[in-house]
Amino acid sequence: MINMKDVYKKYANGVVAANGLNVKIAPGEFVYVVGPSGAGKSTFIKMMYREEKPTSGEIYVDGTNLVTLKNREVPFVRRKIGVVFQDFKLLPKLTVYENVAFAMEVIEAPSDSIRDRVTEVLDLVGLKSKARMLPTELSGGEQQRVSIARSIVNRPKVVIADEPTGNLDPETSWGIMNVFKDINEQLGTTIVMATHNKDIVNRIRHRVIAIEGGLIVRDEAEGVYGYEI
Amino acid sequence: MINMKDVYKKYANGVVAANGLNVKIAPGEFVYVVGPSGAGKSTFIKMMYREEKPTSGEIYVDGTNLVTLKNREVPFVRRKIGVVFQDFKLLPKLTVYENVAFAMEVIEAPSDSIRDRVTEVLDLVGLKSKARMLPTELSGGEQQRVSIARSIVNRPKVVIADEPTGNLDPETSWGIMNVFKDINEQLGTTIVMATHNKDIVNRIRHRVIAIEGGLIVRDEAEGVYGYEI
Amino acid sequence: MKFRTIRRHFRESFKTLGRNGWMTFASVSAVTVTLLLVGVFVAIMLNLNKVADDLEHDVEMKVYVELAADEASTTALEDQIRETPGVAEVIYSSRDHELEQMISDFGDDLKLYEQSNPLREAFYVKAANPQQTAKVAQTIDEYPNTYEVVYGEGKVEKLFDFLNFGRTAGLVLILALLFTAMFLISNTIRITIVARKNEIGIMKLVGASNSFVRVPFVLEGIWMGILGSIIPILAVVFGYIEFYDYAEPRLRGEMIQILPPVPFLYIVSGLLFFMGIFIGIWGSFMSVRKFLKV
Amino acid sequence: MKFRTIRRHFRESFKTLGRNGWMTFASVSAVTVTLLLVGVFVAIMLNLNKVADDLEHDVEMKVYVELAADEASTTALEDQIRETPGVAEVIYSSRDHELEQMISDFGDDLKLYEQSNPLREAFYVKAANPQQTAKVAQTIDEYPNTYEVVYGEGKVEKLFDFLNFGRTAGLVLILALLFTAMFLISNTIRITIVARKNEIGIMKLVGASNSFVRVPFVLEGIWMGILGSIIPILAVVFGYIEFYDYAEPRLRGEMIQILPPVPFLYIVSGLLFFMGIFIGIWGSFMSVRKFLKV
Ligand SMILES: Nc1ncnc2c1ncn2[C@@H]1O[C@H](COP(=O)(O)OP(=O)(O)OP(=O)(O)O)[C@@H](O)[C@H]1O
Ligand SMILES: Nc1ncnc2c1ncn2[C@@H]1O[C@H](COP(=O)(O)OP(=O)(O)OP(=O)(O)O)[C@@H](O)[C@H]1O
Ligand SMILES: [Mg+2]
Ligand SMILES: [Mg+2]
Repeated sequence: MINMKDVYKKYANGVVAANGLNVKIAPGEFVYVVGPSGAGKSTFIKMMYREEKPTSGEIYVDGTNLVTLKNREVPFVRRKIGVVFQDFKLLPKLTVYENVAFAMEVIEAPSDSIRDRVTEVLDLVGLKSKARMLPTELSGGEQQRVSIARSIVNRPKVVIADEPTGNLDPETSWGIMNVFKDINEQLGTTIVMATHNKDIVNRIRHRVIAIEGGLIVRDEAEGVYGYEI
Repeated sequence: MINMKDVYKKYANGVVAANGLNVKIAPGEFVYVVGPSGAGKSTFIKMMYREEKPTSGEIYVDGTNLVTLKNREVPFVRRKIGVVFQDFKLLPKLTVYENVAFAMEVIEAPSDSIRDRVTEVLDLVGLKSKARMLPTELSGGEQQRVSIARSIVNRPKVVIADEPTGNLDPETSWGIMNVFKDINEQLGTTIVMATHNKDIVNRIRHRVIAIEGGLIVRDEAEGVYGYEI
Repeated sequence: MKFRTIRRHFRESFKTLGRNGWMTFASVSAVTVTLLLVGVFVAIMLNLNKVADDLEHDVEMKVYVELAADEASTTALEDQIRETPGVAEVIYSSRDHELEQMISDFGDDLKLYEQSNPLREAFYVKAANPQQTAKVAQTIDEYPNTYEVVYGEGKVEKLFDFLNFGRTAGLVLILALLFTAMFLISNTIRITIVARKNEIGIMKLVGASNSFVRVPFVLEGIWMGILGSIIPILAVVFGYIEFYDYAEPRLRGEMIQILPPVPFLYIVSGLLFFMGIFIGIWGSFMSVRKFLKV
Repeated sequence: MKFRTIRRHFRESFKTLGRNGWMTFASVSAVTVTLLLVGVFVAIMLNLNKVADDLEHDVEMKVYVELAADEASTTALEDQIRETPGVAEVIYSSRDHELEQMISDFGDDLKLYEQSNPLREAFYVKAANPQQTAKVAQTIDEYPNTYEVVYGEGKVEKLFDFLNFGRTAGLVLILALLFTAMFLISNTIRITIVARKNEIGIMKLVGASNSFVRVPFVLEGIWMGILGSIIPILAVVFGYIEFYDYAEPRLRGEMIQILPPVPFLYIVSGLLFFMGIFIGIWGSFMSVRKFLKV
């Protein structure tokens, strides 16, 4: 599903955030991406939906070469991928409901299927009662859950989540993990999740990719968080 | 140091985020604020430096009544308090260095003491090498650490931190906790910290205030995170 | 693009207009104020142009008839002048009429000449194109029975120079003003869109195509253009009618006239309306484009 | 406020000007374009006002002297007219001179009157305040040896009406333009500041006082005002000198004159410069104020 070959990424300011990444992620896999702050996890993830372009190397998502992809084609790839952004990226002028619905309007889904599906996912993340609120009226964790709801609303082939539980209490986090588990197991959705949550990684075992200084330093099936204190 | 009496907070949209809070926090105390997502932790914290005004009730910080305080006087109270915001609140056009220095320029500190002190705190949070970067060029965790650096740079009487380790890996989180521990023990700084990090709360024992639905449901000295899964 | 998406874009554009409250107000009021300026100055300039035309058409030549000419040859001369290419108007002035004129200019003392009028008959002739007066005068001068043709040589050329300069200057000013207006409005729209640059980025990251992002912005631009042109149009229409009602009776019988409201006001209103819409579309389109590369 | 803080504010204001790149450019160019418009129209309006004055001062009356008056009483009349309050200029025209005039207006045929000139001596008189012409004419009419005073009654009043209307309209237009300019510029500045509303909020939350937040913004406003007035000032100064060099020789000896560049250009430049700064300060000050309540 996702295939990176020799991917380098040097930002304009000279920081090398990916220093030769080689990764293959099969359809239906569940992958944790771990590593210290500033290791390059988000960069790794951003390259998968072309928020960032690699300086060199090749990236394939569902068979499409993201590096040579024309700008016009980018939206179509992105529609296969649901993204939970580390900074949420909610549209500030739209309500919770509208934010989630937006992802469905983009793919020109019929109105009534939008209504049903949005209500459904908001319920899933426990925000049905806040559907009419604006993002500024939400707590940090609630905003994060809106971002999660939006990422799964279209039942994408891949969900990429950048620290989706960073602002959530453990209980809510487990709830979200169950949502991911369900779509992974029932719909066969590929899930890539950058996280600092040791508990989760150690208790729900999946493949773990550890990144440090832009390099993959560990890649274990059924791995653990590591970095014991 | 901080004293809340019968504090209610109803937001414009009707959400009641504080439903009668009564709390006394002594100078030099270290307090965790825990609770589920949307419980009212951030609201509780925002009222301490008057980002939000309570609908009714009284709030005293270092003897000043925040409710009757004139707008002109607010900055002077805020200068006694260092805040780590849940959403970082960095000035986007200023570099890391300038963001931290800003808090010192506000109190009209002399230039050379600014230079020394800013370098010192950036070192403390491990960002000395990123001093010249803009917030947009930082990873999530790095931005959070800039916010932390800014909150302690003036050696305030109180540090209020809203989920300061939400975007940090465990190792970096422990480093930050050490910084808080040091200023708490050595400078006698009062620390109020909202957190979802069970590990930290359970391993570095301090007073725990648990909030749910805008109410204090538990207030224990040397408490634990609770909410076991 | 599916029909429901088009409907969605319309809905969206109205919603954003409302939710951006302050920004919308700022843009619309920039459009309003600028178009008001354009409307007022276009109205003034078109009328000044009319005044220039009137002044120009006031230029005439005076053809003195030979004293020897009898009635028949005078009529023949009149016909000949009338048929001269480039002549628009010929007015006959008898010797008595000429004398009256002279008396009114130089005093009643001259009344004594009523008995033996020393003056000649004359024709006052206007050229179809006033700037051709000199040429026409030359032609007429050749005719038999023409004693002399005078038309204020020197002065008339200066007047034409002046009017031509004024007209060119007016055109340049109007074009400069239109350009300025376009610039100011699209500048304002652009800033409001820059402020929404992050939103555009988010939309793109969530999978929106360029046109999906752009269409609501362009629609918004259209609404802002329409909203912003209402007040200027009303102000120019009612203001001008008011002005016309005030000025027209006073100018009746004068050589300078102002433009009647119809079709003048239709033209100005149309200009303002389409300018508003055009700049709205153009400003939005160009500004959004910059931020679509996400 | 400590001196180092003042220095810091200056440094900060320059830095932000640079870092806000695009926004700064948008604001400065709005100031530039608007002031350019103001400059050009103020220059035009002041010159049109001058033209109106010139036209007004061209109004004169003609005083016919009694045929019976001998040289001494004519001189006495001239002196009396000169001493009449409100009289600015008196020019004597002999009978011969009058006749020449008549011949040039009504044809050479009148040359036969050179032998027995039927015309009167006359004085051409201008009132100090042209609008008082009628009153002055009445006074002079009473003098012994005055035969008649004519000044184009009716026509002159119409001219004054027209000029007064034009002057009032010009003043209204200039004021409207100034107001529009102020509005457009401060509108633009305001939008750029609204876009930085979050930044202002953050500054306040970190403990900045209102003045600490505001001063750099106001300084920025000043720099933008100054930057934005440079091009308009240069354009108006050089453009007007160019125009003056073109037009002045052509108008030499005419009744209509344009304003000499000095002190006119100092006034217009000063106006543009201070307008730029004033709006810069005012726009920033008012816009920031709105967001300080955090
Ligand atoms: N837009 C950018 N421009 C320049 N440098 C950047 C940019 N984004 C990230 N970086 C740098 O690249 C490095 C890796 O950043 P990245 O966001 O990938 O880290 P991360 O592993 O996600 O960290 P965290 O856990 O803190 O979110 C960091 O050192 C950061 O400073
Ligand atoms: N500005 C606001 N306007 C309206 N409602 C708000 C606002 N801020 C917060 N709320 C509501 O108040 C409740 C408490 O929010 P608060 O941010 O205090 O929660 P929290 O405990 O910090 O949650 P989290 O752990 O997710 O950050 C939430 O339900 C939220 O929807
Ligand atoms: Mg990251
Ligand atoms: Mg919170």
